[in-house]
Amino acid sequence: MSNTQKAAAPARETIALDPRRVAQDFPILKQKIHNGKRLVYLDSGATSQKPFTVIDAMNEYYHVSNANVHRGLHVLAERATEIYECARTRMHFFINAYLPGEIVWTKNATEAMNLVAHGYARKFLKAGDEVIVSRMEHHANLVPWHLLAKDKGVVVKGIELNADGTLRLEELDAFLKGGKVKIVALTHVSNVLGTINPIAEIAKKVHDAGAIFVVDGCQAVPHLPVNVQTLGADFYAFSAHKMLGPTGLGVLWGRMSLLEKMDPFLGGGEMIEEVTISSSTYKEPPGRFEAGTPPIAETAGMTAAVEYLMKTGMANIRAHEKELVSYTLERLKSVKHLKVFGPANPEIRAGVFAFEFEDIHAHDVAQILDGEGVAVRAGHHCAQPLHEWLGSPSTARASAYLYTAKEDIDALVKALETVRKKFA
Amino acid sequence: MSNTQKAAAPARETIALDPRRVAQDFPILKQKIHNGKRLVYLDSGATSQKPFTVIDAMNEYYHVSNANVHRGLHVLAERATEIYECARTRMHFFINAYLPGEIVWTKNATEAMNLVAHGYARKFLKAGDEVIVSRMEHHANLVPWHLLAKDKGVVVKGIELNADGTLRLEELDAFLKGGKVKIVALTHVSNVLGTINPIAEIAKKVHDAGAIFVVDGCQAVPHLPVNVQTLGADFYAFSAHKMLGPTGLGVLWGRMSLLEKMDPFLGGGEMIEEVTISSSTYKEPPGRFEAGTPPIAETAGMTAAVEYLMKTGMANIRAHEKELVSYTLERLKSVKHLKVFGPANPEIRAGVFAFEFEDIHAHDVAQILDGEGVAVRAGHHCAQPLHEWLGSPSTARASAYLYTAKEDIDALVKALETVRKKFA
Amino acid sequence: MQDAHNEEKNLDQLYRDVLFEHYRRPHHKGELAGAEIVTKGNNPVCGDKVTVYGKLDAQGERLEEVGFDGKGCAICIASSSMMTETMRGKTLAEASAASDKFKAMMRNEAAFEVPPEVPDLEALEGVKKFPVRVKCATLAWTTLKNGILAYQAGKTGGETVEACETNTEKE
Amino acid sequence: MQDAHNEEKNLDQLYRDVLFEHYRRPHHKGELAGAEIVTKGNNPVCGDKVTVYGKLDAQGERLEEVGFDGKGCAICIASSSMMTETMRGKTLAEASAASDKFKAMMRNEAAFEVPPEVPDLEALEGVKKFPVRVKCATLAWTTLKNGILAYQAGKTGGETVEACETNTEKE
Ligand SMILES: Cc1ncc(COP(=O)(O)O)c(C=O)c1O
Ligand SMILES: Cc1ncc(COP(=O)(O)O)c(C=O)c1O
Ligand code: FES
Ligand code: FES
Repeated sequence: MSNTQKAAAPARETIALDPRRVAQDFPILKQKIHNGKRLVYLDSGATSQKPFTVIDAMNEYYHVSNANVHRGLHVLAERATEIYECARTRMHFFINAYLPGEIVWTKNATEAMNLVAHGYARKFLKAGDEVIVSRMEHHANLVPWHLLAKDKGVVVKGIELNADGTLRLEELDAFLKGGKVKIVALTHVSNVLGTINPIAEIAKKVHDAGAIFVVDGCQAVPHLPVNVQTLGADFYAFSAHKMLGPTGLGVLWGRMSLLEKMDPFLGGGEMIEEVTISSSTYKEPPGRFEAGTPPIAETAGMTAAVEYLMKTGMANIRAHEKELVSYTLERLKSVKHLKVFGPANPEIRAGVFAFEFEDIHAHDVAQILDGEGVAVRAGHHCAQPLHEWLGSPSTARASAYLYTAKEDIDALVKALETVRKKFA
Repeated sequence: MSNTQKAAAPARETIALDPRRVAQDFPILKQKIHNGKRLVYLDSGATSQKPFTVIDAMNEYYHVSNANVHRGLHVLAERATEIYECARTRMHFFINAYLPGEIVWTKNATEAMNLVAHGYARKFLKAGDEVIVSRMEHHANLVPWHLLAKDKGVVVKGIELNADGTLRLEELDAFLKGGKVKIVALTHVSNVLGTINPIAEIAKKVHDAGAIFVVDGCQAVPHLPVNVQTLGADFYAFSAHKMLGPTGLGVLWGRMSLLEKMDPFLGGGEMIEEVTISSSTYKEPPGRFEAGTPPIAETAGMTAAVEYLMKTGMANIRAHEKELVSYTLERLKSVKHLKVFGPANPEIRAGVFAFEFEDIHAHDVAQILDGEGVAVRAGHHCAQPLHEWLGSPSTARASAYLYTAKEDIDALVKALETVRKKFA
Repeated sequence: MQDAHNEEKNLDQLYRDVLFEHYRRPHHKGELAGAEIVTKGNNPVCGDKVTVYGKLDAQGERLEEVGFDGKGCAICIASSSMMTETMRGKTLAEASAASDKFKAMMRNEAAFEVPPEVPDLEALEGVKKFPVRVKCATLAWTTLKNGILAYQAGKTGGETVEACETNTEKE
Repeated sequence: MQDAHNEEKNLDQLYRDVLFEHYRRPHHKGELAGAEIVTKGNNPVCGDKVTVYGKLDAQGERLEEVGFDGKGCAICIASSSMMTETMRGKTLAEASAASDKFKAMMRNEAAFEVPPEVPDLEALEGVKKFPVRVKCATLAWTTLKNGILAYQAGKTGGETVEACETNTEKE
């Protein structure tokens, strides 16, 4: 079978997504909080809620199939191994990887990024080599490179932003011209500004300069159709918990040719070929990177999450969120003294809205919104360099997903008026 | 409050544990397999089954409380953070750690061991320094040291075994006398031989020699009362999934004074104090070691597991398993041509039984046992150096837990007779 | 259970009128020229920073003036303001003890007692029910204590110490 | 669903009488002196190792004798035995192709066809239903192929190549 034909679920753009119907599939969204208020969950950028099918799949795993994977001959071990490896196959179809073996299961996206920094960069980069990041990165795509810089003398440089919150790509060009860049590591979608970066275009630049392109896909895979073959990056990292899946599971996708060259990160069971008392040899990928008992029940949940997303259609989800971006930006304009960050063009923006009142602290805003039943997050959202640029140590952030309806945005706007009143 | 007073649940040795009643709490054990055969699960050494309360706690987490932890002000974030941090407090009581902050959540025991090797040993050991392991170690307590040896020139040496499968402690004495030993890393209980090592006694030797003592507690915490204060080791690692808890969660306990000196392992969100575009400073333990979104639902399950174990009483569990050791060793004697490994004395043996027929391969044995409904594991059990010593690349292993009854052992013995017949 | 727990606490207990008064018109806010104690404190949860100033009497024993500056949430600013009222006139030892006591009270490790000289402090009791906000309330208090320790260790003048509350539970 | 799936497969399909015959009295077992092809194969799942031997005709094109040695489970030993029967008399190219074909059959990537000259091979079809055991059956076959490749690359004589089946799925 040709790899390029393994498309994700057929795009059903014609069937509009009804978020209130979708929300029926998410038990947590049915609850009342604070004396009977409806829960308006606008914190999906931090973690998504889970549909029944995902929760039930993990339940069923523990009721019927629980065992350790690999090397087991009994019926439960076989079931568990099948669940674990089928989830890998499913995931490879979902992001259109070339091979199932290119999917490495990690504990979260952060471990996935560290795996690249440790297993690849630590091995192949030397003092003076450059790693390019950007002003809008999450700490998960900064700190691993800082650790590397400290240990190996690698130099970390950042691309700054245009006023609208997009990358200054001309700076990337200039860095690449310098000839020392070995790795470019950027986020696909900003978790604060919502900016969708032009990954395919950047991949071309990076490869023309002979460098490796690492993409943080945490805020992209849950919200956009992602096809790693057409995006053209070399590594792509994301977390299950932000895409309807469970906590405790992440993914590193990497080209097999690169994974094969990488050193293991964690040492232990299941990742070795042979061990004597004083030395070891390692398995091929992905086994080499999956030391110890992996998150097995979690992969059962992940499969159910991928099925839910494919059934709904990633194109539908993106269409819904794009519409929500237009609606939300428009509605937030009506709130006095509120500054909303990030691009105004819905084409290059995901459903993430960081905002601030000039004179009211983000934590006070979030606290009062919570009192009204509206859950948003306040803080630096693990993006301190970006907040330095925004000129504010913290912002409040509302973030949407497939179950977010216009009514939820209306509730946000109403609650923001309450904040203004309290602080008047 | 004085730390030494924080005892675990009161030992109720008087109330004998009835494994068949206990088994009622484990839904998976009620199923029939292979055309109506009762499932006889004798693979708890690989992973334990989970009681309803554990499965339900995770279910409830996703139905009611799911959110990302830390930095969240809304009601769900607060619930999730409380669940996550209370699990830490609960765990610190369970193993009698000095402080809740000494409990570092990892993805499994393997990551916990790697964290010590990477964060502590890589920082403080230099070429020529010695790390002492033993012939009976699991790969999780070998490969991290091999990786270190390769990178830093540290020397890994192994303690050999007496014929009965106990440690040759005189070899440890000799190594320590050499004056180069910086770390001793041993398992508390062997996952193949069942040997219970005298940890407190060894801790004294190690400390007298000025070295650090790392203990792999994977097969001990689920089965024995473990009190890290009286054991006296410096680091103690184990996994949730072997002690009624979920997959995807492990624990590193370490003395705060040592944790404070350690470098972070993974870089990312939640573990930093402050990040600029080119550098970062780190949080205090345990936050420093918990980068990214942690396994949150899993800690909800862990709390329920610890509650189940405390309610049952670790001393009762140990008493039950000790009785089972006597019974099983006696019963297995009746099977012709069967060799059973490990100590004969139940006082120093846990409920793990590796065995082999001289002329029948372990995988064939396990396969046929499975056909009879009896789930055992075959292979090297991630202990290749031990199997080299046993003279056999693989063994079959039956392992018991609190739900294992004498009837299960009888079923094993009966099925072993079937194996003999088939291969007659 | 969780809902009952949540019902008990109420935003009005957090955002009391007295608190808003201190937030809108904080006492002793702004740089305090000539202070012997000048210490920065950083709340890692939100990234907010305050600077705390202490001016000593001639003997170097008693805080004659206490001030603060910085940005923070309403709770932080109001609590900083009340801190300056509480600390003024105390000896260094008394001020250290008052900082410890306040922290213990906010963490529910000591009974909540309002000193008669600063009745407004009562307005902070509600913060106890919102664990994530406790650091907001304690920031300035911990920072002053760190400043005093630094001063006693001989680090006088413009020297600053980073006062970081961490998420490590101390028994 | 899972139970139905399990009921379909039956231990008797795995441990067929023919298989036991080959296990108890394997064909061409033991070191083959003077073999040009000598290759070790290692099954990482269980740690079992077999050595495969090939003796060539004068032209160095055809396998005149094929043998094996080593320890393994019943399936591994029986399959190794049948492998020697299958490969004897084949050219190196034919033997390589036969190895590939057997692997594809065992992995359900090709229809299961029994070569008329080795009818016993039919006894291995049942192994397909036990995925963990497939490597047991393919070990000797893959090892021979690796030996042929090494021989063709000029590594004649006692040279050995490690043939490791990995758990990476190849499309
Ligand atoms: C003694 C021992 N150490 C370490 C491990 C590794 O534990 P995990 O796979 O959960 O990381 C195990 C279990 O497989 C074990 O039995
Ligand atoms: C853009 C981005 N990168 C990385 C991460 C880290 O993901 P995790 O915490 O699941 O490792 C997040 C989420 O917090 C994110 O939004
Ligand atoms: S939110 Fe920063 S001090 Fe309160
Ligand atoms: S179990 Fe080792 S080859 Fe079959």
